[in-house]
Amino acid sequence: MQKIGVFVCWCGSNIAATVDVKAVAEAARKVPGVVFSADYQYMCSEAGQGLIKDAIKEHGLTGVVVCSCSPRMHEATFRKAVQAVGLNPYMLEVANIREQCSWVHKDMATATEKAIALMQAAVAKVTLNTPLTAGTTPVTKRALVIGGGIAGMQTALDIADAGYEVDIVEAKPTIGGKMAQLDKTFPTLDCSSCIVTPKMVEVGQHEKIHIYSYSEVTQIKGFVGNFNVTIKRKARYVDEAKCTGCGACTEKCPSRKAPNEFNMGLNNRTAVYIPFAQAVPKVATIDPEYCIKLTKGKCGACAKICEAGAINYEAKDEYIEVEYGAIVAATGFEMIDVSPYDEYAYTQSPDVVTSLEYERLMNAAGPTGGHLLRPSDGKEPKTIVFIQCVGSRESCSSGEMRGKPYCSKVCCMYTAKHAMLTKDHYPDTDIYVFYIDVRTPGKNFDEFYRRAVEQYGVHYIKGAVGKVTPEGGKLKVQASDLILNEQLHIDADMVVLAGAIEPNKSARPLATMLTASMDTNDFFTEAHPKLRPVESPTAGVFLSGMCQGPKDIPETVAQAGAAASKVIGLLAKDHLVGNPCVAHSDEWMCNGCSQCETVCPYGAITYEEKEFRMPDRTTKVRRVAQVNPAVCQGCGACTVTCPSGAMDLNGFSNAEIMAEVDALCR
Amino acid sequence: MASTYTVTKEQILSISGVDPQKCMRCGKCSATCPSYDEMEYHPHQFVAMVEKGEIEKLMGSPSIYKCMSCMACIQRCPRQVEPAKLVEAIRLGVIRQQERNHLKPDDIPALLDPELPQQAIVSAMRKYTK
Amino acid sequence: MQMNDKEWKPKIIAFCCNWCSYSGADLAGTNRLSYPAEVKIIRVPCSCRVNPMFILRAFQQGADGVILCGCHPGDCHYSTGNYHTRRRMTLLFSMLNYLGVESARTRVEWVSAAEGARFVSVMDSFVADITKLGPNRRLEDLRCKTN
Amino acid sequence: MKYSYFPGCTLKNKAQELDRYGRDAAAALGIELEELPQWQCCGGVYPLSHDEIAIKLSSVRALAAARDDGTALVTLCSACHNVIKQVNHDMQTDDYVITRVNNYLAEDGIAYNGETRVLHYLELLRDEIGFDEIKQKVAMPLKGQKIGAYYGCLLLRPSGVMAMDDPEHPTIMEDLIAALGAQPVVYAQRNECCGGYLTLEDESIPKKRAAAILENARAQGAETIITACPLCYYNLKKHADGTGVEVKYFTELLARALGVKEGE
Repeated sequence: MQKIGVFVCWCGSNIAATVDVKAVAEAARKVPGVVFSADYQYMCSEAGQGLIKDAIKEHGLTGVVVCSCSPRMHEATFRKAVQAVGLNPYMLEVANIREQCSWVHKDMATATEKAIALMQAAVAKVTLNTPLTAGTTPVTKRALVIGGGIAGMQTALDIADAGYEVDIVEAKPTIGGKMAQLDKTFPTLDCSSCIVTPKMVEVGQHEKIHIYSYSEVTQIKGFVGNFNVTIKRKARYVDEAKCTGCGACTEKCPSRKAPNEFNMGLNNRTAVYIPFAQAVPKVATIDPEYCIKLTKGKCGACAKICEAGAINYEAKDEYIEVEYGAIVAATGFEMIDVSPYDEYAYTQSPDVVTSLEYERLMNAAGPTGGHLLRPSDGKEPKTIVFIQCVGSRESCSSGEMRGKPYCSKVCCMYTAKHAMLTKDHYPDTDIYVFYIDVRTPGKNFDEFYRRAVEQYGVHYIKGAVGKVTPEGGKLKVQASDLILNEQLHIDADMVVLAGAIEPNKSARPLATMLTASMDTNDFFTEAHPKLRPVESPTAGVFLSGMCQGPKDIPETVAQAGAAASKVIGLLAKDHLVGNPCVAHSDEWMCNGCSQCETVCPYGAITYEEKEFRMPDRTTKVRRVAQVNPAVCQGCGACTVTCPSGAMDLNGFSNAEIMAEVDALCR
Repeated sequence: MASTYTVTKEQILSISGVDPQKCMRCGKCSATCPSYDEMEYHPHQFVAMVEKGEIEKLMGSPSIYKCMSCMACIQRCPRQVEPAKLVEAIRLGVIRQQERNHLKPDDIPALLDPELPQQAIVSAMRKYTK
Repeated sequence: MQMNDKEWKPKIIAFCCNWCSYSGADLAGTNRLSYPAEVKIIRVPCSCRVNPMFILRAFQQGADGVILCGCHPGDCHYSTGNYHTRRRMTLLFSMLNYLGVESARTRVEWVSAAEGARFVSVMDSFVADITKLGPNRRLEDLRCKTN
Repeated sequence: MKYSYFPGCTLKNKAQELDRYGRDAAAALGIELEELPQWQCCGGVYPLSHDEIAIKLSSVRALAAARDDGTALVTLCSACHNVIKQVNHDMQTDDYVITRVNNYLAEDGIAYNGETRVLHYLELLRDEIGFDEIKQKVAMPLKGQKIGAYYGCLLLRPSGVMAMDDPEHPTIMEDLIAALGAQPVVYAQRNECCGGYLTLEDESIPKKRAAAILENARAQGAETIITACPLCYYNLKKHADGTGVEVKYFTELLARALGVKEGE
């Protein structure tokens, strides 16, 4: 039998002016189980808390109800107080008789009556409460960052600077990501590689950062603080430890027809290659698809020239397992395949290029050495048409959708950049930009776009391009001008497509491994769109950069830092104290249906085959739900979904809530 | 050629099955329309004007007989608005009225080229007459 | 059990999620906005914690109306809890309707932590609806009554 | 392999070549095309309005007849194909149309719910016979010929319903051209409208369209362009003089390559 004490707070006159606190205390004494009640001016004060502590000791109270302000104000205060004298903090309930009673009602009789009802409900609940203990789990003080673009690099640097070990897993042979491919950045027009390559070097040299390049995450087990991750280190056929990055092998390699990914396939590279001069780690990789030795068994030119003896044709994929406390997804983006938009003739003419290809065509380290030459005949283009929103902002109402329903956010700005850079180098070029809306929210962004129009004379046309017809060395562009209400026909030399941004293809399988939720576009979902924008709803998983949604470089860097600070906050703890108000399953009642697993937004529920000793002394193996208390956030979705009533929630159990219902209906 | 009978916006929406509010004003329909220069009102204007309720203006315009029903605007519209269906609905709004056939069987012989396929005549009759 | 119509006051249970609606109710108090005292709030972590059983129990115990408040769709603290709520309650309400419980006796409303005034207007209108309907005897189990 | 065949009005009249070569080629490929015993004009154009029901009845009758025969329905004329395929789609998905059409046809004892498979002759070649198989059967390869496919609008749009090929980057006719031993020429205007039935009232529009299409085909190196549509054929051929581009039905080239074209 519980011995319950009820403490009614006056809150000065805040409660006492409207609620007859003495009557509430009096009424409490009549409630079965209540052995003590008192009222006091300020329960939250030292003296008030002392009153509660003394009563617990004196009367051996097993449960406490405080009738006071909202539990959102002082529940924690009172829990601490009762804990100080040895009572479990979850044996305390607060009846909210201020915000939800005295402050919203005027008539004393009515308010007192309601306060009594709320007190009775709280007593009913606390009678059924059981002591709860929050579990603790140790934290592995090492973070994993998946993706080595600007987002991943910044997150890794910030975590490492705080003194924690960080591993970066990057699928490509080098870190640097898309930013390393860009020519200039908006709105400042500073050189992209001038700012990103020093970052790459910093990451490469940081004593706390380890880079697993040319690697992939293949399995993730565990939970917040205690992840176990399997990393596949793809065979690069070059010993990273021995390779000095001298590049002699790349000069000797006779296989020269592999498309150069770094230049968007606009030129070729050798089968053994270093992606670009500033690659980190600066080691060669052999492309097994194009290597003559690996495909035909003959050659070996690279092994002969390599003084370091780094070439190893026998290399195999390796798998390593590493423990981490936190994981950051920084998987970045790709541009959609624009070939379904063949009304723009991308597959029909080499002079129709994507923005990223155009970026390489303007880059000094690109295939044309920075001279803007059109791919078909190597001539300078005189008229260039830029098409915005290729695949962005498309309706998702039918299954026939070619593109994406969202705005890709960066295209308006980089197109203005392309136009201005082109005009800078080739002032005679005629440039047309077809837009639906020009979207330039951001510091100095609209000014930047206006400069393209007003200073550079770029023709911005509100309208769309309907058809591009390659003919006689020209690209005949048919388009609408909605302001002049005309159909335009422009003979262009090049057409540049601002294709929509989409999450990297590796994000979806990664999300499945992480049990991190994603939206329908395969962007990672935040734990809260406003208040927890860099955390995944899955505890211990954080988001950095484009994998969460389209954003530009400064936003990416800001988010990368924010994600790092969340990781640091987690790794700084030796132990994680859980919320004890988590779900738990009655294994005997669980029928193994998996419905709870499906509704759980955190992946906290897993199923296990367990052996049960049956009443007839036989044993039986059954599949039952297991809740990981370190991952469960206590929402209770599973408790209602469970068809057999096996799932219940600590602190808000079915019995407790029903007791409140009963008390309030009395 | 003012219409003798009012056709409401609601009727046009119901005949066509089009929701002009889906339009984001990108102009792709008018960019892709092969008949653009023949039209007084262009595909994107059909969408905007129907939304605004300017049905009579459209009914009185020869533009409604210039659509080739090539479905380029339907195919390429990024928001699935299907402007050609509005052109068709407006045209039906006109020709479904008495004595308002755009083409009468009697007119046909004068237009006939000996090589003209039946398909052209049938299609035109479908498009232009009740 | 005979009650005078004038004296009769409805019994109303409001389930409020901890993150949005319960805070919204607190805000109503902080702003000293008034709503009928018949509304008694039970705090739950999320609207999706509310088992249809709780609502049936309330009616069985003599409640005249039950309202369930959660975060606005898309704003759920637990991402998707209120979507579950919305679907479950649609089913429950149609079942209650089938059993002859007037559909106005049950409601789901979204109230954010910033919407103290909205909490009040929702409660005002709900209490008015229930008062108009009168006592609910359809599901009340008289065996549950102690007196 | 046996199929029901819907030739359509034009193929019985002005486009007899399209039909005849199609039948001859099919026979050479071992395909039995059985003309529906009774068929009515498809109406020429699919009604874009939601409430037009009567126009769809003739298509449904043909579709129901093919179903009762237990065969897929093959069409050759692009216009007939477009109408019948779209009506079939309505009869599978649109309750408004299904109910009303079946109410009309109940008198004739017809009830139809989209059971028939509709194939264009080109799909028959690609999906039922296979271009590799056709390549084997080519007796007189069209070596050295540069041929552009002209799709027009009706074969491809709306792509969600027609589902024949990618609406912006189709390959079915190019693959056929290659199978016949010729060199396919891709040109952008191949899926732009020829001007269609506007030719009846105002010839200037198709003239402009044909010029753009023919010029583009020629500039990209095509000597011949092929089509499956009698109206495209008419509009293009009428304005092809002096462009250096020949306009032909695809069935004619097929028949010739298979060695079944009369007089060769």
